[in-house]
Parts: sequence; C-alpha cells; structure tokens
Amino acid sequence: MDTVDLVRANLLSPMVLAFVLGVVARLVRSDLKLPEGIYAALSIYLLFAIGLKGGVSLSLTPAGEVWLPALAAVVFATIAPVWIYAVVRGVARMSVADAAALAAHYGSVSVVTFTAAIAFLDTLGVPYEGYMPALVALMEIPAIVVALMIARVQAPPAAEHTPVSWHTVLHEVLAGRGSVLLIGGLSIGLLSGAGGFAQVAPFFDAPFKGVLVFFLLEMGMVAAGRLGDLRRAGAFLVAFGILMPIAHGALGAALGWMIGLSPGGSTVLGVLAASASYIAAPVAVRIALPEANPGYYLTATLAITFPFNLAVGIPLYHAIAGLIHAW
Amino acid sequence: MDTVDLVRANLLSPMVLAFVLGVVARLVRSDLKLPEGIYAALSIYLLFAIGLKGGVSLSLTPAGEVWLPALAAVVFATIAPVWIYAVVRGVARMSVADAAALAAHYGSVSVVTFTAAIAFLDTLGVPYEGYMPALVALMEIPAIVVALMIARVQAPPAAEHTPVSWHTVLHEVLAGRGSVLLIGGLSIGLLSGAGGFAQVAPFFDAPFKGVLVFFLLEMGMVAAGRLGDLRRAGAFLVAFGILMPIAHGALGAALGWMIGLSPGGSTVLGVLAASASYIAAPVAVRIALPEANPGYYLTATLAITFPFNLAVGIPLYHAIAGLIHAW
Amino acid sequence: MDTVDLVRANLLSPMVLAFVLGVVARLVRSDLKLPEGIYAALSIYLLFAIGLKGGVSLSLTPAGEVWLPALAAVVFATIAPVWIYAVVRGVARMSVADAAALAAHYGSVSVVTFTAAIAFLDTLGVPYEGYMPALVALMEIPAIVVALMIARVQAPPAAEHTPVSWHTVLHEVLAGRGSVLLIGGLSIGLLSGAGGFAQVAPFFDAPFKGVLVFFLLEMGMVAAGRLGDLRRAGAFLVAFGILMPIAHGALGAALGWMIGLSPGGSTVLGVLAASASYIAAPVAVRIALPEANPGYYLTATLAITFPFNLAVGIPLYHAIAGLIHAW
Amino acid sequence: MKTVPLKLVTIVAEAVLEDRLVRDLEAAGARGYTVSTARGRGSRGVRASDWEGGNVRIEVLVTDAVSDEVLHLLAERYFPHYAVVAWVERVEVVRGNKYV
Amino acid sequence: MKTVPLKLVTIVAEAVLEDRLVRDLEAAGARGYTVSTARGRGSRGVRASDWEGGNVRIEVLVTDAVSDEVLHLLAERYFPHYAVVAWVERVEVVRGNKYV
Amino acid sequence: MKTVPLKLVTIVAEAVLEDRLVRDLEAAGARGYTVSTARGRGSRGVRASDWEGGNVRIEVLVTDAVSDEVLHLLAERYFPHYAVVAWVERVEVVRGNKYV
Ligand SMILES: Nc1ncnc2c1ncn2[C@@H]1O[C@H](COP(=O)(O)O)[C@@H](O)[C@H]1O
Ligand SMILES: Nc1ncnc2c1ncn2[C@@H]1O[C@H](COP(=O)(O)O)[C@@H](O)[C@H]1O
Ligand SMILES: Nc1ncnc2c1ncn2[C@@H]1O[C@H](COP(=O)(O)O)[C@@H](O)[C@H]1O
Ligand code: NA
Ligand code: NA
Ligand code: NA
Repeated sequence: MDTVDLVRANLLSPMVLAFVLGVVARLVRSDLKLPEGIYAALSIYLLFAIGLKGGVSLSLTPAGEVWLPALAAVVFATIAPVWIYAVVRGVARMSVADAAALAAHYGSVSVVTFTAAIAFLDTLGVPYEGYMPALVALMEIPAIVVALMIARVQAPPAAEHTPVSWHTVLHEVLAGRGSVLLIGGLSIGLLSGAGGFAQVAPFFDAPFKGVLVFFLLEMGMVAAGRLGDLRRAGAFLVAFGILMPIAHGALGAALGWMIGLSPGGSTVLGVLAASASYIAAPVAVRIALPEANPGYYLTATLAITFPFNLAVGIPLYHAIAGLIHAW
Repeated sequence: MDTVDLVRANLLSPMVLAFVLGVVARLVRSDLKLPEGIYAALSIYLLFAIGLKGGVSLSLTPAGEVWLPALAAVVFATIAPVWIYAVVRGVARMSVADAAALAAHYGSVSVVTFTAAIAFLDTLGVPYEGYMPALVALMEIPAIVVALMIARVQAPPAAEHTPVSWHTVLHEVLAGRGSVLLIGGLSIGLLSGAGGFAQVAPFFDAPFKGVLVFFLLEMGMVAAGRLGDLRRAGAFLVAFGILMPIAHGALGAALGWMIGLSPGGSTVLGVLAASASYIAAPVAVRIALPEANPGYYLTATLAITFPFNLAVGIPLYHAIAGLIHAW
Repeated sequence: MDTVDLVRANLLSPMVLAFVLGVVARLVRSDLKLPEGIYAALSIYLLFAIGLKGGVSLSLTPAGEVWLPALAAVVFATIAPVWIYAVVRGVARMSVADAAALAAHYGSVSVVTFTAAIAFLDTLGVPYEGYMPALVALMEIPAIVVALMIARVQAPPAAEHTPVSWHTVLHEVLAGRGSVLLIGGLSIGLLSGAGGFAQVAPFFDAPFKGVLVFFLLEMGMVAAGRLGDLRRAGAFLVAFGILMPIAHGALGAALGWMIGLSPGGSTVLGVLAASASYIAAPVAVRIALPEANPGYYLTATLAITFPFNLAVGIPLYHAIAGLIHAW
Repeated sequence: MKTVPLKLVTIVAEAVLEDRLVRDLEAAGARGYTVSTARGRGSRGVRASDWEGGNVRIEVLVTDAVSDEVLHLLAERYFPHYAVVAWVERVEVVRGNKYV
Repeated sequence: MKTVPLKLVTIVAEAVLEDRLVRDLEAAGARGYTVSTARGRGSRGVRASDWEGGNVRIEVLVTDAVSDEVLHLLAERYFPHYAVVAWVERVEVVRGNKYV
Repeated sequence: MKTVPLKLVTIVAEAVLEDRLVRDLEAAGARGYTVSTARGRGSRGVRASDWEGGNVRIEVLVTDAVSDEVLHLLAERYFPHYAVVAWVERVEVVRGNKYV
C-alpha cells in the first residue's frame, strides 16, 4: 500500500469515523453527549489497559532488549521540550508561559493517538515490539516536568504572587491519575505476567478498540467545540500543530531505526514523538502555569494535532518509517 | 413450536426476566437504581451498536435488494401516524395534542423492542435479512415529523403563545442523540465495512444481549413507576396500547411478506411497526407539544405496549408472519 | 503448592495487585477516583452476575444435592452473629450497638471476597461445586436480621426516641439492592437456565474478572482512606479483624467437609464464613443502629479483614480445607 | 413579576437517608423537593456508607410553618446520630402559591 | 473584600429544557450560568423524560433588571406547560462587576 | 427551632482546583464543606480541563470572619488566573454552633 492507500484505509476505520461523527454531532448542535462519569471511566480503562499490556510484554522481554529503546524514549521526551520552547518563543514570540505550556504538551505523549496507531498497525498486520506501551508510560512525564522548569527559570513568579510550590507541581504530575494508572497498570502487568493477564484479557484486551470508538466520539465533540478558537488562534498555531508533529514523527521514526526497532516499532515511536498529551499535561499546566492561555495549548493539541495525527499523521509516519528502514 | 410455546420460551429469556425483576424491584420499593449516567450510557451503546450492525449489513447487501424494504418501511412510518391520529381522535375524543403525541410515538419505532426481537429470533435460530437494523434508523423519524405537522395544522398555536419554531422541532428530531447515533453508526458501519466491524465486534457485538439485560432492568423499574398512572389512564389507553400494536404487527408482517422478506424479516418488520418509540419521540413531543399529557403517551408506550410486545407481541407477530408465509 | 506458594501466587494476581494500587494511589494522594456512578455500576454488575451464575448452576443441579449445603449455610449465618456478639461484648466490652454491628457484618458475607476466592480457585484449576454463588445469596441476609434483633432485645431504644420500625429495617435488608440483585439474578438464572445464560455469557461471564480488577482498585482506595482510623481503632479491633476470619474460615472449611463438599467447595464455604459484608450490612446497620460507630465496623471490615482475606485468608482457608480433606 | 416570599430549607445528609428524609419532608407538609448528589466533609468525618454514594443535598421550598416543622423533625430524628447539616433562608418564589 | 449585591435566580426544570433555557437566559442578558443535575418531585409529578435525565438546576447571577426579564420569560414560555420552579434571592458577589 | 445566623459562601470553579480550594478553605477556618459537580459558562469561556470534569460547586458555612478570609484568599490566589465565581449570603443554620 502506498501512503494514499494507507490514509484512505485509516480514514475509514471505525475509530477515525467515530471522531468525525463526534465533530458532526457538535456541528449540528446535537444533544448527544457522553454522561459525565463515562468519559472519565473510559479514560481510566484505556490508561490502565495500556499500562497492563505494556507490563505483560515487558515481563516477556529480556531486559537487554528493552533498555536501549527505554533510554531513547526518555532522552527524547526530556530534551524535546527545550527545542519546542525555543521554536515557539523564537518564531511566534509567545509569552514564556504559553511557550512552556506548548512544550509540555508536545514533549509528552498522547495515549489515545498511541492506541489508534496500534489499531492501525494491527489492521495492516504490521508487527511491532510488544513493549511499546511501556514507552508510553516512560514518555508521559519528563517533558511536563522539564517544560515547567523552563517556565520557572525564564519567568520567575512575581514576588507578590505566591506561586504553586514545586512540590505541588511534581505531585500533580507524578501522582496524577494518568501516571498512576499507566505506571500502576505497568507494574501489575509486570508482576502478574502473561498468566495473570490471561484472566482479565476478555475485559482489557478484546473490547479495547470498541471502547476506543466511544472515546474518539467524545474527543470529536470536544475538538469541534474548539473549532471556534481556531480562527482566533492564528496561522502560527495551525502551522505549529501540523509541522511540529511531522518533524517529531520523522525524528521518532529515525530514532527507532537507529536503535534497532522493527519498522512497526519505529512507526510507533514516531507516533509517540509526534503526539501531544491530553490527559496529564493539561491538568498539570493549568495548575502550575495558570497564566498560560488554554485557548492556545488546548486548541493546538485537540483541534489541530490530534485530528491531523489520527487521519494523516499515523499512516504518514508509517510510510516514513518504511522509507527509512528500506533505505 | 406453537405460539404458546414461543411465548413461554420468550418469557423465560434473561431479557424479559430482567424487565420483570425491574418491575418487582420497584414494587417492593427497593433502593436499586442504575446510576444516573449508566442508563444514558447503555442507550448510547445500544443505539450506536444497532446502527453499526445495520451499516455493516448494508455494506454487504446489493442496493437492489434493499431499496424496496427501505421504501416500504419509510412509507409505513409516514402514513401510520395519520390513521393513529384519526383513531385516537375519533374513538377517544382526546385533544389534538394528545392524539398527535400518541401518533408520534406509535408511528415511530422502539430500538429496545427491536433488539429483543432480534434476540428472540437468534435464540430460535430463525434467519432474517441482515439489513433490518438499517430499517430502524429509517423508521425512527418520519412519524414524529408527520405527527407534529398534524398537530400544527389541526390546532394552530394561539396567537399569544409563541410556539416552538418548526426549525427547532426539526432540529430536535434530526439532531437528537437517537438519530445521530443510529444514522452515525449506520454510516460508520457502511463505510468501514465488515473488516472495520471485526475490530470492534468484541465490544459491540458479543456483549450486546448482556447490556440489553441491564437496560431492560431499568425499563422495568421505569415502567413500574408508571403503573399508578394506569388506573387514571382509563380503559381506552389500555385497549389502544394492546390492540394498536397487534394491528400494526400483523400489518407489518403482511407488508414484509408482500415485499418478499423472509419469515424472520417479516417478523422484524411486524415488530417495528408494532413498537412505540421511547427515545426520540418523548423528547421531541415534550418540546414541540408541551400541552400533550405525558401521563397518556408515556404510560401507554412504557407501561402497556412495551411489556406487551416484550412478553406476548414478539412471539405473536412471529406466529402471524409464519402463518402468512405458510399460507 | 504449599501455603506460602499459594500466598505468593495469590498476591501477584491482577485483582490483589489492583487493590494494592488503590491503596498506593490514596497514600500518594493521587486525584485518581472512579467516577461516582461507576462504582455503583460495577457493584450492580458483580452482584447480578454472581446471582445469575448461581441460578444457572442451581438449574443444573439436582435438588437432592443442594439442600444440605444450603441448610448448613443458612444455619451458620443465623447463629454466627450470636457468638460474634458474645465475643465482642465479653472481651472488648463494646456497647450493645457496636457489638451488634460487628455481628451483622461478620455474620454476613462479602461478595467481592467470594469472587476473589473463585478467581483464585479457577487459576489453580481447583474444582468446586457450581452452586456456590447461590450460597452467597442465602448467607447475605440472616446474620443482619439476627444481629439487629439482638440489639433490640439487649438495648431497647429509649422511650423518647422513636426508633426505626422493624418493618423499615426488614424492608431495608430484604429489598436492599444487594438482595434484589443477588436473589433476582439467581431467579433469572434458575428460570432461563444454561441456554438463556449462553446468550449473555459474553457480558456476564468473560469480562467478570476484569471488572473485579476495577472494583478492587476502588476498594483499595476506600480501605486506604480508613487506615487513619486504624490507630484509633485499637488493638482489639485489629486482632478481631484477623482472628475472627481465621476461626470462621476454619469452621466453614470443616463444615464443608462434614456435609460432603469437595475440597474446593469447602474452601469457598470457609471464605464465605470468614468474609464480612460490605454492601448490605453497612446500609442496614447505619439505618437501624445509627448509634453504632462506623469507625469500628467499617474500619474492621474494610481496612483489616478484607485485605487480610484477599492476601492471606483465601489461600490459608484453601490450605486448611486441603488438610481437613486429606486427614 | 409577582413573587411570594417563602423559606428555602437546604439539607445535606448522608445518602442512605434520602428515602426516609423525603418521606418525612412530605409528611411535614412539603409540596415538592429537589435532590442533587454531593460529597463533603464535616465535623463528624466518618460516613457510614463511605463508598456508597456520599451525600445528598435536598432543597425544599416551604412556608414558615412547614419550615419550623421540618427543622424540628431534623433535630429529633436525624441530628443525634447522622451526619446532617441544614440551613434556612428567605427567597422570593415565582408561582409561589402552589407551595403554600 | 469588596462585593456587589446581585440577584441569584435558581431555576429547577425538566432536563429536556436545558438548551432552550440557557439560550433564553443569555438572550435576556445573563453573562454566565451554572448548571447541575438534580431530581425531584413537585405538584405536577409526571415528567416527560422520566428516564431521560431528571431535572437540571440552573443558577444565574444577574442584575435586578435582568432578573425581572428572566422571571418574565419563565412565566411566559415555560410555566404554562413545563415542570419548572424558580426562586430569587439577593446575594453578595465577589468580582461582581463582571456580571453587570 | 433555635438557629444561628452564618454566612454561606458558594464557590463555582474549574474542577482541577477542587483539592487545592478545599485545602485552602480548611486552612482559612472552615469546619466543613459540601461539593457538587456542575457545568457552566462565564465571561472567560475557555476552561483548562474542558473534557476533564467541568466545574465544581463548593458550599461552606462559616462565620463572618472566616467568610472574609475566604473571599480574600479567592481574590488573591484564584481570581487572577482561574475561572472562579463566588457569592455570599446570610442563612440561618440549625445546630449552627458546630461551625463557629
Ligand atoms: N461548614 C460546613 N459547610 C458546608 N457543608 C458542611 C459543613 N459542615 C458539614 N457540611 C456538610 O454536611 C455533611 C455532614 O457533616 P457532619 O455531620 O459535620 O459530618 C458533610 O459531609 C458536608 O457535606
Ligand atoms: N416545594 C418545592 N421545593 C423544592 N423543589 C421543588 C418544589 N416543588 C417542585 N420542585 C422542583 O421542581 C420540579 C418541577 O416541579 P413541578 O412543576 O411542581 O412538578 C420538581 O421535580 C422539583 O425538582
Ligand atoms: N453570571 C453567572 N451566574 C452563574 N454562574 C456563573 C456566572 N458567570 C460565571 N458563572 C460560573 O462560573 C464559572 C467560571 O466563570 P468565568 O470565570 O466567568 O469563566 C462558569 O463556568 C459558570 O459555572
Ligand atoms: Na510528543
Ligand atoms: Na411503530
Ligand atoms: Na461471614
């Protein structure tokens, strides 16, 4: 399949179409909405299930095989916010807080984009390293911490404002439900192994993609609610929300190739690099950097980057990974 | 199996028994209740899953095979409200609003009754046309629109009341969550096809009847809450709530036979014709015809027709379809 | 496997680890919490699913095989509160209300502990009588009623307080959602049989242990929230919360052996005897014995006995049952 | 707009009490009530049904006489043993006559 | 702390009305609103959407003029046919100027 | 029925703030609080956690002094950057002494 075919196949998957349905539902002002607790329940399910699968795969992988990808993932997630921050400040002259907020979101990863990529590869029958979900857990937090540190250093809070303490911020990131579920699921998967997972697989494995459909339906509605902000966001944000993922996607895929991942694994690493966080980063940024405008970071991640990655990015990074590996 | 056997087999299915349990729970004033969001979540699941299955079946059916049943379904749903209105006005001398409200509910269809019928046929091993769920989506809306039009024509709103605008009413019906989920699910099923569906079937297909059990448990509780209204409702409503479905069930089954459906398909069309809407119609009627008394239309649909169809109607229409086809 | 091995295997099951994760999440003050309705939905699911399975198994078991275990279960649950009350009053000199509250909780059974035991036996491949879930339904209520009667007799409510009427109390226990779901599920399973169950098994059977994982996650969080009370609770409560289950576990296992259950069945009866109620008893006690201090009965059941049974008790009672049967 | 002055009594109580409270309120003369779900912390801390649904928040529009009656029954039947908080304020009610 | 006196209008209505009510409130001049989910019983008893989500409880902080306007539109468009209850009280609002 | 006059402070804020607000309220002297879930719209519009649970609505019964303290800390720590609305009213509290 060439890229256009891949895009077409991807666009017609139930997950992507559910996102589109969500957008349409909002645009026609339907009264459709997932009940309050359901969205939260779905996200708890997805985070925990991904952690669990990652842990089980880790328990089956020799440590010698994992350390290099793990290290690469952490290093990428740690230094990516630095250049994101520099680009945003340099090119768009946004405030320190706004630039740091974007760095936190784009340096971290999106669990939903990751799962969409997995579904995409599964459908194509492309194999990838089983421990990839573990990388999600590793790449979620570092960028957020680094970006918030940058903000503190670059614009120390004014004396008259008691800023949120470092301790609170770190707590928010590390004990946030995203981290607890991912890392907790990972640990449980690791400790209980394939035998333990087999007991709960009918709940955490088989229905996974179906749950994702509802999750994407809701994300479509939320993203559509942000479309109005797009106009106000301006050209920079739109360009940033598309070009930054492409650059990161290519970089991630190349990195995957360098450290010896399979083409599928390189695709996933590209997707992780290209994706922007929707669960951990917004909460942490809102609390630690309240002066950053959510109209920028939420609009960019939700209304631009997420749909772009879902529809075009995932097959694109797969094609790029294919080229790099074939080269 | 003769009809009595069918009724007995049907009465002992987990779905029907769950409805009974709901009634009992309410009658003994149990504190059992589904949490607020859960009922809404279950109904979103059912509507979307039915749409999806219908769409997938449609994608596998040559258009030449579908157009006639589709046309028949739409025609029935469009003209049924006219005679329902005439009967209610003529026989019971109800107000214009009350008659139109009943016409909207009984001309439209019940998704839950439909799924109970499918479960019934599946258990018996009776085949039916795969695209039947698509007919649900087609038959949901027309009767509501026609019935509301009848009400407007027969009793133009008094000058001093600004009535709800037509635009609002149509929007309510077409963009209501019932329509969006059914039609959206249908489109997604159609576009992503059997391959796409296979990915999400462990979520949308396998657990379907189990979810239905909880839905019926809740409906039993709601219906029991309306039993008090039954006495007030009077003999006409009880007779209407039983005889109208039987007439429609026979008519639908005959229509199915005429247009060449299988006996199973004719049963389903009979059930659709006989069923009354619980999701789209009540909301639309409440908004567009607030002067109609919910004590009539909700009591008739929920406390009379729904349990009747569930327990007796479905096997009865199946027997009727059998007779017609054997004849 | 010896007991230590069993404990280790048990401790590394996804269910037990999920409980631990819940405790950790609360201790690190994570914002993780199951949305309000979800916990209730999970418990409805578990109660109904257990009832259903018990009913189906009963429908497959000749009555002659069931009556003795059923009788033994009811007799145990009826007289256990008497000695629990005596021990608590005699040894700890607690108030009548507090002693009766503990008797109600420890004489009744825990559905979650039961399901954890079933999962444990399934993992080991140990067979047990299929009708065990039916015993859960039988053992849930008697102890609560007896304990409340003891409280009434021992400390008649003061004249100036209108106490809650017996009628209200009995209603609370019998029509409480725990009873309605267990007994309702049981009846549905009995009436619809294996054929009916097959239709809904993909929802009520396959994902069961996965659902249990989330339930235990929440219970871990709730239990951790009670750890602070542990210090205040004092040594008696800790000792009681561990020794009473061990005594009951051994007694239940012996009883199982006496009435001819398999080793697996004896284990389950031991677990039921050893477990303390978290669903029916707290609500009934709160309403009928408001002067009993929840700081005692909730802390003992949730923060001491439940984790003890989950981690150590279940394999211990299994070992005891093994010894008795081998003897 | 013509309004009628009435008392609004707000009761926050543990969720297990909902049914009984509502029955008692109606017996005391309330013509209607509104319930929502809440959670909270108070001096009492421990709640019976910690993981059973938290608190409910019940609002009743009533006349002065019924308000007194309601406070009275709260004091007698609920305050001694349960986690219950209640407050009263004067509000202007539209279509207020239907509550009298 | 400087506060501004405003009217707080609380509306309890059947859930199907939420969207329309909110649109009408904004048209009447409300600068914001807060909605929560509720259930209840009133003189009317029957609710259209019995199993469709119960009631909503809407709070709006408004000036006296807007308050009158809101009550007026409730009386005209909602009270005749729907289950709606509304009451008004005077409150002190922090940062109150943004609602004027 | 003997009641005690107290201030009822109602705070509507974005949900991510719940834990911090509650901690600050207790530090300011509140003896308890009641939280419910809400959604809404205000002048600010954009909410950080748009799909993360909407708003919370927190009610605290407090003395006049604590009320001032609470408004003060809202003004200082929350109003500048967050979507927060707060209002105060006088209510009569049953068993009011326990909040003083
Ligand atoms: N000062 C307060 N302000 C607001 N709500 C309170 C206050 N104190 C207690 N509550 C509520 O009343 C419930 C019971 O309080 P208590 O009886 O003091 O444990 C708590 O869970 C809170 O929801
Ligand atoms: N006296 C009352 N106090 C508080 N809420 C009420 C009262 N009467 C009615 N309500 C609320 O308003 C809704 C509609 O009432 P109604 O129009 O009387 O049926 C009910 O569902 C209740 O939530
Ligand atoms: N005029 C108002 N009346 C009632 N609630 C309001 C009002 N304005 C704002 N709110 C609530 O306060 C939240 C934050 O408002 P804002 O800071 O103006 O965006 C909103 O989401 C609403 O829930
Ligand atoms: Na990234
Ligand atoms: Na019909
Ligand atoms: Na026990």
